[in-house]
Amino acid sequence: MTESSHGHPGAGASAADGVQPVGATAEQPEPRPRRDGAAAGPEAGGTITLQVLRYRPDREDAPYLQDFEVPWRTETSVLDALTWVKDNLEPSLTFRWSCRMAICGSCGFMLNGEPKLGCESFVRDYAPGPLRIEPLANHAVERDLVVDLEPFMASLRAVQPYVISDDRHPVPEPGNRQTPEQMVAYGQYSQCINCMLCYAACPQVGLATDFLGPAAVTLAVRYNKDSRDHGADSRLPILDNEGGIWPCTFVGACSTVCPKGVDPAAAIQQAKGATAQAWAAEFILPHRGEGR
Amino acid sequence: MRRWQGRTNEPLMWALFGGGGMLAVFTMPVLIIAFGLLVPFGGFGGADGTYERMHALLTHPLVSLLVFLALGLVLWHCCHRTFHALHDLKLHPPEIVRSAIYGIAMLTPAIGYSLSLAA
Amino acid sequence: MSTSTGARQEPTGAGRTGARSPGRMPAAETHRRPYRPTTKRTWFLANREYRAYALREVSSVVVGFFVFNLVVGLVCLHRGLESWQWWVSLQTNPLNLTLTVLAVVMSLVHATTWFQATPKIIRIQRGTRYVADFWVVAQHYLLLAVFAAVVYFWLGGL
Amino acid sequence: MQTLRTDVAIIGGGGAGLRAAMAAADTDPQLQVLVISKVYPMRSHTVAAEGGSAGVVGEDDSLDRHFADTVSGGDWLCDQDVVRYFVEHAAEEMYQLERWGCPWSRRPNGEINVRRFGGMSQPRTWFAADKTGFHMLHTLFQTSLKYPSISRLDEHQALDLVTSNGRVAGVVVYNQRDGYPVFVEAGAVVMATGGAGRVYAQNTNGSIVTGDGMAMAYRAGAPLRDMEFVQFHPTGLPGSGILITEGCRGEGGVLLNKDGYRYLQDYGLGPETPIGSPQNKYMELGPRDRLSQAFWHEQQAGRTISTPQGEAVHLDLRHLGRKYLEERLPMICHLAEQYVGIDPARDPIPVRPAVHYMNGGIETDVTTATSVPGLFAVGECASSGLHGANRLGSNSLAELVVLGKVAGQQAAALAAEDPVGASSSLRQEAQDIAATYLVMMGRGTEAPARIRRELGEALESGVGIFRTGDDMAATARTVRELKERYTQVQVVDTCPVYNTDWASTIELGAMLDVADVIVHSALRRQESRGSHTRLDGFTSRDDERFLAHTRAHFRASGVPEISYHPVTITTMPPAQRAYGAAGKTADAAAAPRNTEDQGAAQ
Ligand SMILES: Cc1cc2nc3c(=O)[nH]c(=O)nc-3n(C[C@H](O)[C@H](O)[C@H](O)COP(=O)(O)OP(=O)(O)OC[C@H]3O[C@@H](n4cnc5c(N)ncnc54)[C@H](O)[C@@H]3O)c2cc1C
Ligand code: SF4
Ligand code: F3S
Ligand code: FES
Repeated sequence: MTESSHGHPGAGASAADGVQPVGATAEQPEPRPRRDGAAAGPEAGGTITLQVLRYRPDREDAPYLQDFEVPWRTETSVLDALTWVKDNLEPSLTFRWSCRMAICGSCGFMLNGEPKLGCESFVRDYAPGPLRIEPLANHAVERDLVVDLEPFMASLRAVQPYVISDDRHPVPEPGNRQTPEQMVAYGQYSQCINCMLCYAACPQVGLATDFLGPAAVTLAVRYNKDSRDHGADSRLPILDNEGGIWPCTFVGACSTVCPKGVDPAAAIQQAKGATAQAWAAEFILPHRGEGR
Repeated sequence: MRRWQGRTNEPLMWALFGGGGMLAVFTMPVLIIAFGLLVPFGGFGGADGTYERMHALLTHPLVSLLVFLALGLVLWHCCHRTFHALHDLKLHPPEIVRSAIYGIAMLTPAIGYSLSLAA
Repeated sequence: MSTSTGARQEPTGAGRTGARSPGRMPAAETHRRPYRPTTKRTWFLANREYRAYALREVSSVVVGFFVFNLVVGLVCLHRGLESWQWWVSLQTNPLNLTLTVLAVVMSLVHATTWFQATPKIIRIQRGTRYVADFWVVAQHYLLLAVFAAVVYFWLGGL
Repeated sequence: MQTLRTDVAIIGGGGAGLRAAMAAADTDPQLQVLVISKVYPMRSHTVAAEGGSAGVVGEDDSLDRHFADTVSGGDWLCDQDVVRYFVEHAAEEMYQLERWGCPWSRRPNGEINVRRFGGMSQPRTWFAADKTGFHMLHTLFQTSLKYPSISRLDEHQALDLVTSNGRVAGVVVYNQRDGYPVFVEAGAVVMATGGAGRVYAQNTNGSIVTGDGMAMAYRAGAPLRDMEFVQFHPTGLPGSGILITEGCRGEGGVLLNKDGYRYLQDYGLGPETPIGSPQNKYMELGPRDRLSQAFWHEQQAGRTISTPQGEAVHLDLRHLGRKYLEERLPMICHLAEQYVGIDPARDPIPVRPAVHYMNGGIETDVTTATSVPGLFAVGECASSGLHGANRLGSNSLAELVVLGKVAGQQAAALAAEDPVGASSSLRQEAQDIAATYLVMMGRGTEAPARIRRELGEALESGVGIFRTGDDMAATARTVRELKERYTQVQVVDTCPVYNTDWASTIELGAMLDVADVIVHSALRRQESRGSHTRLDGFTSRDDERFLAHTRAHFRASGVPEISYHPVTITTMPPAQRAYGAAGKTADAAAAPRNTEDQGAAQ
């Protein structure tokens, strides 16, 4: 597999049946709304070199960077640019995306080494380039920009992310009352879109393979702090665990990169505090929590 | 105390770490400037002057105990971070190293206090 | 494409009677060959934020050394004036002094990073808003100032 | 080929699929329930829904009103038995979500808060700030993890249904992660694959909304119903189509043309309501089809604003103030800032209509059963009869859970009483199906991206907001031609894992089938009703000939077979559909059984 030059990618698969993908002469990317109104800057544009990490498990033993020359305009997002490459230059380039409005959490990539949502990052901010696009750090790479999410899905399930009620707190019919004040207690932590940027940012995720990780812990805290939930005791053994919250050393990068302002770093430190309190409570009342 | 697979004593370690940190940030900058710079360079008069004032208060066994405990707590905080820093360096130290590091935090004030009592 | 292998898999779950752990179905065969990048030992130099973190952690070590120094000083204090004078003069030793200056800087790093971080743990809710971080941090600085004043007046003999 | 056996297979992990899964598991905990989704469930497009979900609560509202709003909103093409069932169970399902932890927005005393929505005569839209779909989906997904009997096949793309003697017996799926096909044998299959908005060039939908399930059911013999009714949302961002929720107008946002004039008053939606006091069913709170049509007229008259991405009008939220905007519409503020560089507290947002929702879909009855035994359908891929010719905002999310629950229960009941046994002939059939798709890898000459682009443009021009026979016929020809080219479609990629080149080409196949049905259904409907509006002589509703559902049957070769069947009308006979001042009089005349509370209607 030769590394292809600008505008001449994809020597591999397509060569087999003699068909080359459309070259760099192909259409401009789909237009997007430009910055407009008061915040409008000058209409910009040009071309940029994307250096995209390629890894196909059936072909390569190790990843490499492939260059693509891509036209852009003010409103071209990084996701648009990748889609343009897929449609016009290299159909085998693989990445996840769906909503293109920063809510489904599919399109996390490392952009010049920083975890970002592709649909919410704009090429204009990386011009004149080159822009390096790699799969999220601290994840196994399945193919190109697609990473393995199964470990996260396991963590997600492990933290019991659902309302747990108990005999002493029957669920009222038809529903609970919850004041806006009570909602604030967990509201921020319920905004997570599972985009995994925080996992890519957190060095401890890379160092401790069994760390639950920022988003999963945050979800546990989200339910623990919900006035309708009574499951904190049940979640304690998952959090207060070698691979639970303790690998976190409060680096704080998770919160810096979070595109939704969730602040997982805060959630984890609060979980540590709550866990220490639970520990102390059990120390004083050794039978607390048993038999439930 | 409930037990479960994977449970650690980390809540205690962390609580002490947090307590020590809290104490450290309010006191250490002041203590370092005061005892590392001002006292030696005569900011509060000669060494005998400071000796007078400090000796009067700090040699009381109870006060002395509290002070050593406080210093121990701060040291705990520092050792806790040192231990985790080893982990950050991808050195995954064996139990013995861990015991040694936290041991420093416990033994230093203990030895200090016994020596003081002996003095 | 060698996707469909001849080997016919027996059903994993047996429907109504079959008990199987929930979650994702087990993979029977796979073409996966994930590439697993590893974290470099020097990861903490990679960006500003990591470097700041590393500095914060190192600052504790330096502060720890000074605590050690203080313990020695305290013992000397107990042992009498002469010992104390020895310890005080030890502080002016160039090596010790260098360490002290470093400790001053590091203790400030240590304190300020801690102050920045505490509002994350201590969240004071008032109605539907949180008390601004500023107030929590300000409170911390106030406490630091109070302690400084106490020590100053005590050592100054006032 | 790997074969998995399950009792209930649910294709789709969006709101509808997850609700169905939980209902099936609740109905009979002994049953194995399997949720198959081509993306991780929390990526499903339900996540993008912003505004809210309808359910009658409180003294001032009544089920009859919700019923009447829905039926008139759907221009009387709704099956009224379904509407009745729906309105009676909507609030109950909203409360169910509440008990599962959905963070519904509240009043200061802790009770549920509701907002106004277009076409609804009362505030009855439950909302979770402006991320209602996000919170509903995550609540459903997270709660589903509680059930030991629910398993999932994430990132598994369903290819086709497998039938045995006319009964659905399973589905062939492709495991993207591991890279091989799987035959899922099931006692009952629930289709919950969502809409097909991606067939149009400008749409509010995510990349996965490609009508796969509609096409699969259609090919398996289930008719697609009322597919000509494609809803345009009046307020998408020009270019990207990203949705600016109707909730903005519910909160008091106004639409202005280039002269700063609230043009809706010229289109039967007036009189102008004072800024800051929106009124249900007036002006900006009229139904979506009317608002989109008004835009079209303004554009024809040259009164729209030119932006580099095409014509637009202004959605003005400035009078709401920054604090209120940040509390009620935080995501909108963020989207506007990110994607058009607008601060809604300071500048109006440029918006234009974009395809949003498929009112039609796989035909089902009130039990969500399709006409193919063993197959159920629910959610946007289905045509339950609820939405008629035009869906009201916030009825769709509610439908997902109300009918999702029904689908789960029905499928569980069927799977329990009539389990289909495995047979080797079925497995062979499954293997053959898989093979027809797998051979596509590494073959062909026609670039799929180009076909996709041309398809989107063809639909925009032929079956857009306004339609004429000529344009529709031209689009029908284009679609045919694209289908022809698709037989030579090129898939460059041959890698077995995460082959998105191949997967999206299969989706394109589904889009072509769905588009074909849309155009042919539209061509035959010689009237204007709801979101199907013609300019060529058929400009009004024709209840004589077309108070009927369009039904499209698959034919292996040639165009879809179109037929009609009657609409179920129970208590609310067809009347004139009117909004604004005219609506007030019309409502009083038309509404069923609820005369006692008409006085407070507006
Ligand atoms: C931007 C936007 C805003 C909206 N706002 C509102 C609102 O405020 N109120 C309201 O009532 N409605 C709203 N709607 C409409 C409503 O959100 C959708 O109709 C509804 O969410 C559809 O849900 P669903 O479960 O049917 O499908 P989806 O959520 O789209 O889920 C489809 C599922 O099927 C799976 N799938 C599809 N094809 C395959 C295949 N081949 N193989 C395997 N799996 C497959 C997908 O992976 C996915 O899990 C909005 C829609 C949009 C686009
Ligand atoms: S916490 Fe933030 S960064 Fe992490 S997964 Fe959730 S939304 Fe993404
Ligand atoms: S970056 Fe990692 S170490 Fe903790 S604070 Fe965030 S999880
Ligand atoms: S595509 Fe959904 S978050 Fe970017």
